[in-house]
Amino acid sequence: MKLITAVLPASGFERVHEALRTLGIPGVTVTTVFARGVGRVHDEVYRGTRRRVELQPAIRLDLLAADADAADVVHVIAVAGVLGTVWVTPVERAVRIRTREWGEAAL
Amino acid sequence: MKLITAVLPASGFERVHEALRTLGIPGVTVTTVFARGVGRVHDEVYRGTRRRVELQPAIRLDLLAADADAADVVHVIAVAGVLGTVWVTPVERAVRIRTREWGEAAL
Amino acid sequence: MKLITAVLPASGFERVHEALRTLGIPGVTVTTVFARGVGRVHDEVYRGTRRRVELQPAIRLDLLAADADAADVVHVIAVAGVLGTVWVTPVERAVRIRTREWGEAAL
Amino acid sequence: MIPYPSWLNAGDNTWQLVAATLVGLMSIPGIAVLYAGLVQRKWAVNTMLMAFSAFSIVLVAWVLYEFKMSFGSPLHLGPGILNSAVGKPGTITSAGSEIGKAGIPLVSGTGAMPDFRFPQSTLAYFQFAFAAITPLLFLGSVIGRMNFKAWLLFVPLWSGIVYSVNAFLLWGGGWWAQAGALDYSGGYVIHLAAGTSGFVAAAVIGPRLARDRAKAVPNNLPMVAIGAGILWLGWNGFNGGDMYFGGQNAAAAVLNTNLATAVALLTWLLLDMFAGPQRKPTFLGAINGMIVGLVAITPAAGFVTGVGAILVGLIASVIVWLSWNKLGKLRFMQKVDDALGVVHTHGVAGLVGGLLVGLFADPAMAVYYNKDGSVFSVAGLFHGHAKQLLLQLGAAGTIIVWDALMTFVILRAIGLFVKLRAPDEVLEIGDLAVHDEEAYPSEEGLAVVGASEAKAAVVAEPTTRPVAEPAAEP
Amino acid sequence: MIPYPSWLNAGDNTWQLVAATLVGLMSIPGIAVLYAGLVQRKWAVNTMLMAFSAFSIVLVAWVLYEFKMSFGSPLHLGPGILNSAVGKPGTITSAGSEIGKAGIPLVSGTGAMPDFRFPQSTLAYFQFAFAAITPLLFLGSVIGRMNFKAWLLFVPLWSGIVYSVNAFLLWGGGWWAQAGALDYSGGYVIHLAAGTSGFVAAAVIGPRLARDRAKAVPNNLPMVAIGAGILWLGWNGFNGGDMYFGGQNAAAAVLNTNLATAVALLTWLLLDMFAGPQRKPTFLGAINGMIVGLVAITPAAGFVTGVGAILVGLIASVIVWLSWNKLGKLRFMQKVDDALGVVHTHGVAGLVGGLLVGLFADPAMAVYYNKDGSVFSVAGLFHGHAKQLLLQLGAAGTIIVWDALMTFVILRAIGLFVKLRAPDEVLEIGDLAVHDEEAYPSEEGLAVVGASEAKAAVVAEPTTRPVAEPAAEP
Amino acid sequence: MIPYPSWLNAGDNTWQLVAATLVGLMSIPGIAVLYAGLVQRKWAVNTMLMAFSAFSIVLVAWVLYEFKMSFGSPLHLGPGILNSAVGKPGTITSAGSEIGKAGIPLVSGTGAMPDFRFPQSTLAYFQFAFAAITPLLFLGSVIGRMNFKAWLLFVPLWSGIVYSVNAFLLWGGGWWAQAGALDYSGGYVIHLAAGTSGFVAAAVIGPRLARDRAKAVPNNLPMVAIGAGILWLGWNGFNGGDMYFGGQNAAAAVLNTNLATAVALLTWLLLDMFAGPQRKPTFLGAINGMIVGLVAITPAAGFVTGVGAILVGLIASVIVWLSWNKLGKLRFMQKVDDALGVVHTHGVAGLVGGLLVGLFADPAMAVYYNKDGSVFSVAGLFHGHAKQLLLQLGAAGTIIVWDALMTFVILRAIGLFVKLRAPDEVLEIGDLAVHDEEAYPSEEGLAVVGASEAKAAVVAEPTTRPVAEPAAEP
Ligand SMILES: Nc1ncnc2c1ncn2[C@@H]1O[C@H](COP(=O)(O)OP(=O)(O)O)[C@@H](O)[C@H]1O
Ligand SMILES: Nc1ncnc2c1ncn2[C@@H]1O[C@H](COP(=O)(O)OP(=O)(O)O)[C@@H](O)[C@H]1O
Ligand SMILES: Nc1ncnc2c1ncn2[C@@H]1O[C@H](COP(=O)(O)OP(=O)(O)O)[C@@H](O)[C@H]1O
Repeated sequence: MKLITAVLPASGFERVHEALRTLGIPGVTVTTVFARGVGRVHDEVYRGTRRRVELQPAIRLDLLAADADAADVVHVIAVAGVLGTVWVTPVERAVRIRTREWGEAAL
Repeated sequence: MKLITAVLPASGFERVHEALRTLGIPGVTVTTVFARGVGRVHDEVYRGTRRRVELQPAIRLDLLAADADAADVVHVIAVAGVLGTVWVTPVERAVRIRTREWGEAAL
Repeated sequence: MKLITAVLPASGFERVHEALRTLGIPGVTVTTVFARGVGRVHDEVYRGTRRRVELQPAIRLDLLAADADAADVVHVIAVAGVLGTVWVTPVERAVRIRTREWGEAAL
Repeated sequence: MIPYPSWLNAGDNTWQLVAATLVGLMSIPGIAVLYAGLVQRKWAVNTMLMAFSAFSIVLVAWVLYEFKMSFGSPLHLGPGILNSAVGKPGTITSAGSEIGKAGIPLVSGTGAMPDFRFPQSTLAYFQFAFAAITPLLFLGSVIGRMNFKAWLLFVPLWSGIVYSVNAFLLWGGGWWAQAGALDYSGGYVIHLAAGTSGFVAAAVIGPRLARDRAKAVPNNLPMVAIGAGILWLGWNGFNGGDMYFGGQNAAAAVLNTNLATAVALLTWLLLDMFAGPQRKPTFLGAINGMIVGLVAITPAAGFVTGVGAILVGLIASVIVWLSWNKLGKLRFMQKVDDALGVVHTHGVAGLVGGLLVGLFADPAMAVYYNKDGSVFSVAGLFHGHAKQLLLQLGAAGTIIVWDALMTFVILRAIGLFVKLRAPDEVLEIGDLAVHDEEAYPSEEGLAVVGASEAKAAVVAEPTTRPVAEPAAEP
Repeated sequence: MIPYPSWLNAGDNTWQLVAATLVGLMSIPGIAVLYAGLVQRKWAVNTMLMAFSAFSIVLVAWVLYEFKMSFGSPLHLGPGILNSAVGKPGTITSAGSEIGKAGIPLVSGTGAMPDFRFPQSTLAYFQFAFAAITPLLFLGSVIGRMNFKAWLLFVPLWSGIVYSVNAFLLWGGGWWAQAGALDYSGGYVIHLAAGTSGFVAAAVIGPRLARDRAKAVPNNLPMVAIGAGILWLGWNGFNGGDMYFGGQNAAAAVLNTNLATAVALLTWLLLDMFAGPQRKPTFLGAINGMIVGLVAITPAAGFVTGVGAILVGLIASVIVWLSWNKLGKLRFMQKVDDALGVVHTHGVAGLVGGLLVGLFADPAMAVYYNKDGSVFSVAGLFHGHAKQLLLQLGAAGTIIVWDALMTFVILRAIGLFVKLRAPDEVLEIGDLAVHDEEAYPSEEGLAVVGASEAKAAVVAEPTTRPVAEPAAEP
Repeated sequence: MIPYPSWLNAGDNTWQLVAATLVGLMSIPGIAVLYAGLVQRKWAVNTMLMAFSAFSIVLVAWVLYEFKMSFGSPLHLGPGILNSAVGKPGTITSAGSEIGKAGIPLVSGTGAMPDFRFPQSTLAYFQFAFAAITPLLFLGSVIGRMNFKAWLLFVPLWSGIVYSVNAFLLWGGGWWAQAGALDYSGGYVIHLAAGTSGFVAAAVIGPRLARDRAKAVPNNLPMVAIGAGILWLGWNGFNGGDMYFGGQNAAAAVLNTNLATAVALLTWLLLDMFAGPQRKPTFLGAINGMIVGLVAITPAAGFVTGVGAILVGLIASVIVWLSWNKLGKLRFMQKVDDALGVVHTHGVAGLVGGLLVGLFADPAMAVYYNKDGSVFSVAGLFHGHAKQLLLQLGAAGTIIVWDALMTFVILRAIGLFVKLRAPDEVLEIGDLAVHDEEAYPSEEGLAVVGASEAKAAVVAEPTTRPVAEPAAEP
């Protein structure tokens, strides 16, 4: 089983999320994060004092996938997205608490 | 060493957190995330315009555990929780910055 | 490739971030989390009712590094930081969406 | 051509309308956002909607039957207090009752006060503002679990049955007014009433969810500051308007009100700093002190001197601080979930203020003047009129018993038809379950889904790629 | 020494200044924060700055040319309506026009009303507050895409060309006033005008980004409550001030305004609960109802009795609820992106209110009195004066046509020099792109970087280690 | 029976009380939330509590000794200015001093102005509102590090020693008033004083933490808008009340105030757009401009014509914009951490406004009238009275020197007993350390722990499982 994590610009996130739904991925955990390169670097100026804001709000997406599906999911995200990064880490086991299902059945 | 990640409904989180404390787990990192299936799917209606909110606020819990303890921790979480998902990923090394302790001593 | 995750007190974060920039690490994902031990345990008292707040706001930092660099990055974080924890997990593959670069080229 | 009849004085009419507007602002947005900031985030919308709708309901009830019940001709229901406990219901929606000269049958023309110098619509609107704020105050006792429909029924019933009797007895020339009990502008009629009814209602309706009680932190203190500031300054109209003229007593009432409030705020602040459990000054403590001062001076505002006002502020703040921090922690009091502590800051404070009138009322504080130059004023125990304290006690007892009893009866009666509490699964969620709205909506939740019709547009939106592209340049 | 001349009455002057201040508060902060809370978070700053700057621009235009165009001597442009459609432009910045007695050439001294009892600066400031709120109202139609510079140009042009004609025709003694059309305090001049112009402007400028329209949820409902509360009570000045005296009709107008508003709020609430798609009471629905009540009673406030006010509130709320929930969902209406629905809550409500004056105006509601004791008042269809309804229709038609046309022309003209819309990449980002500011700035973003000069200091700050250290003790 | 004595005019009394209430609202909630929105999130509660407590402290000081020091009989301390620099301290809490006719010994009955038409409590309350807002203004200079206890001591001392002298010299009939220096409603007494004292206090107390200065972004711009809107419209009372009557000059002062403010806001906006570093209109810039306009017109409001008001707004806005953006960036100015820049928007703006009175004061602007029909008014350099400019300079110098010196002395004296700064580890944390409260409390932190007594209940709560269950159905 794999954990696929993607950091995406907020504005491009809908497309990716939609694509994943089409693929039939039900569970996904979404976190709002700050990242670089996902938006225009800009300044904020309050009362004449300028401050550079290099990290922009972004969306982090974590989802578990069976080993066999992982490559597909990454591909889908990479195609649907415009900017951002995706990475894959190995998962040793997963449990869906409600049903107490283990392993890939828990997805 | 393992990283155990759980995504739980906000309302069930206290029970899990309490159970972990009883187990003597000191360190835990808590993130507020959005997840599906952890709350009732509902609509928000502002000024007559209805919008479906499928992802509800949830709590993500990350904690490091020694290889030997990982199964217990997962079990505790699964028993104390009602809904949500838990998964386990391998960790290669960990450092507690204050003491510069490495490995399982850092937990 | 490795994923290096650090949980740091908000006030010490600038130093670590600055150190990483000096090291030339461009991409980093920052999440605001709640953690224990990263700040003073304090009480909040509203209208005479006291409540203990044991988890303080903290900063979580995720960054991908090539296998060869991982140890250095961890070292830099541990030296620049004052409190907090760092851990390293293996990553199987990474993609930079814009360029479709795979693997370490994506960093 | 002249703009208005000769009995009308534009200065007095203006003062009264301004005072009424200030009292209105105390409710909307004052109390609405004060309470919205104090409740849990998940109940802010519910709280505000209850406030806005109660304000509206009371006005409709007021013009249709309640004003006449509070300030009209007495309904003779029996001997003694029953002979003049409430007025005959009736409407005030005709042209005549809007532009004719104001009058209260049992008060005007009896020599108890000078003739009004403004029209009936001014009197009706001014008094409406008081009637409206009362349910909003005790809303603080029942938020976080009361069924919204039950609220919509409770307000007109409570206002018609309970408030109108309070007002008639003390202000409409009813039994207690005839006996000589005093309430300058509502320490009893409004605040003691709100504290009592709120506490009983909280008991009848039952507590919030245990989880909510444990986690009930406020959500927005600057919002509380806005409400508190409007309350304080709005109280210039609340107490300043009850002389019914823009005269010297109105000005003294305003100054005294501010003085008692300042003293009470500072007293609470210092108690928190030097006697409180955490020995720290707190903003919400100061606001509690402020409210206590405002409430306690209300029955006394124009009857006492500046010294009296300082003492009222000091004494009330100490007593309510103890009531809040000691009495309120007792097991007995904890059983009743008076969510925002209205029983302390309004009930106890109003009662203390009302009794202190019986001590401090100073005959040198002229309310009106007789033609011969002598003054109309009142005296308390410290100025040789011990009976006043008894009168104040008696009136307080009447209000407490009547309000507690009828609040209980009305709620039980409503409970026969409508659930008083929202179901637990609704309480778990709060605003979103009751109103499909939340206080601080986030687009993040939606970014994640989007409205179904809109989704296609968004996903296919052609601007996404080109717009995002330049961001990647550096 | 005397403080003021004998033609001046301090009571009336005070009422008028207070009324003006209340109307001013409705704009700033009222509308500014009502709208700031209702728009998407990313547009809150832009919305507020547009409100504050329009308020300022209108005042400058007002004293330099617009007051005279609205209330000065007529400019004879031709026959019929052209003979008295607008006044001659001129300034009112001299000492004489500030402290001299107020006057409207075509109205004062013609026997249409009593002499003013306050100075010209009072009249000018009072009427300014109305002129200023009008662009702020239709700002709700165009937020989220209008180019800020275009707004700065649009406001003085629209106010000078459109608003002054509206005001002159109905209030400055112009053609429709002479014919007998009625608008107590701006149902047509202000609200119908705002609804019409806002809708046309929204059409000309084009819709917001599709993504924004889909995700446009409000960001702060307590902020909306503050704005709404100030609007409601501020309306006491809005409608109470238009008798120009602190008299009986002012008081009746205040009571009627509140009554219609309460009824309209409750009507919308009940419609939402029992006929709405989700069958739930909503806070923003209640606020919509409130605004509809306020707007609909505006043209009628002092002309109708309490019964009339209740009917106006009821009828207007039902009609606008239908307009909002049914008409507004039609494909045709969806094409024009009237962001906050100003065309419904102000346009339709103002029109309905104006027409209902033609039905309910009651001659028993004295506005002024003649020396012989007879009253000056007006009558509608239900009181035997059918023609009034026609007059109301005619005036409405004039306003709609003129305002729609000129709004279109002015915007097209501005569009020749300045882009009416901000570019799409700016719209994607919102406040941060337009103003380098956001509504709720977060230090997290900055913690992450820090200002360049400051960074060195921060990173090197010697306190960091020792201060953080004790935190690790437990 | 009559409501009030014949020397009292309800219109004038109402105007004065309303003006006082408006000024009170400017402090609470106005300044409190304006500053709470502008400071870092971690200091919002501290800022608000400092505002509410200072407001209270000043009132207590005011009635116990300060009013008499500002407006009572002179204390003869020596020759020249010392002969009439401050009044004899005394209380105003007796019945007589509340309901008796108002009077200022050195002014009333000297022919300098007409007799007051309201009671002493009105005068005392009105002037209190000015005394109270002054420390709130310079609070903006010292937030983010001042020890709360030191603040509680500083306010009554500063108010008693510094403010009362300022007020006596210019308004209480003191030396500068006798010499002919003018300050219509506090450009010097309040704003120049606040700017000067704030700057000195910021220097004495020392800067905020370097990390805080670097990251000090505002936290809530809509909150700022609320405060700003209340300030603007509240200023109608601030400047409108200083004629002490509801007359023509009050109305002119109101119009001029708004006019100067509108011009100053637009000037700053345009400077930001066309000369600012980022060439963008900013909301907080506009608010700065607004405050500058309000402050600068304050000393001039009823003395200048509309043209004068426009020029005051324009000139002051340009000068303060330069002061803010150029002077303020100099190393020297950066050393003193005047957190919200009070020295620019109040100090410089008040000074510029005061000097411009010496240029623009127009004798045609009647303040009062003599019985013979001639007017009482004042003239500046451009109207042939060059000496006025010198008087204005002299008075400004006196205020600056006295206020700077005494602020320094008072703080050093307090510093002997109490730390002026909170310790660094407290500053690191902010509100939570000082008050155990934060501005926007989050339940997330608590969800995580819960109160110890409550925890058992929560964990064991039987509803959790069943309630959560249905959520899993789909
Ligand atoms: N494959 C997954 N990857 C990431 N997160 C997941 C995954 N499956 C579940 N989750 C997280 O756990 C939450 C609950 O999971 P779900 O399987 O829907 O539980 P249930 O079936 O009990 O409702 C999801 O909303 C999601 O946040
Ligand atoms: N086992 C763990 N799993 C997940 N997060 C951890 C773990 N141990 C520590 N952390 C994170 O790091 C933070 C600081 O760790 P801690 O070991 O308490 O450091 P210190 O002992 O220096 O205070 C914790 O609050 C937590 O968020
Ligand atoms: N090495 C990394 N570790 C963690 N997150 C990363 C890493 N590289 C990129 N990211 C995340 O993805 C975002 C976009 O990545 P980036 O490589 O800058 O994309 P692009 O070059 O297309 O702008 C970054 O802001 C960061 O949040």
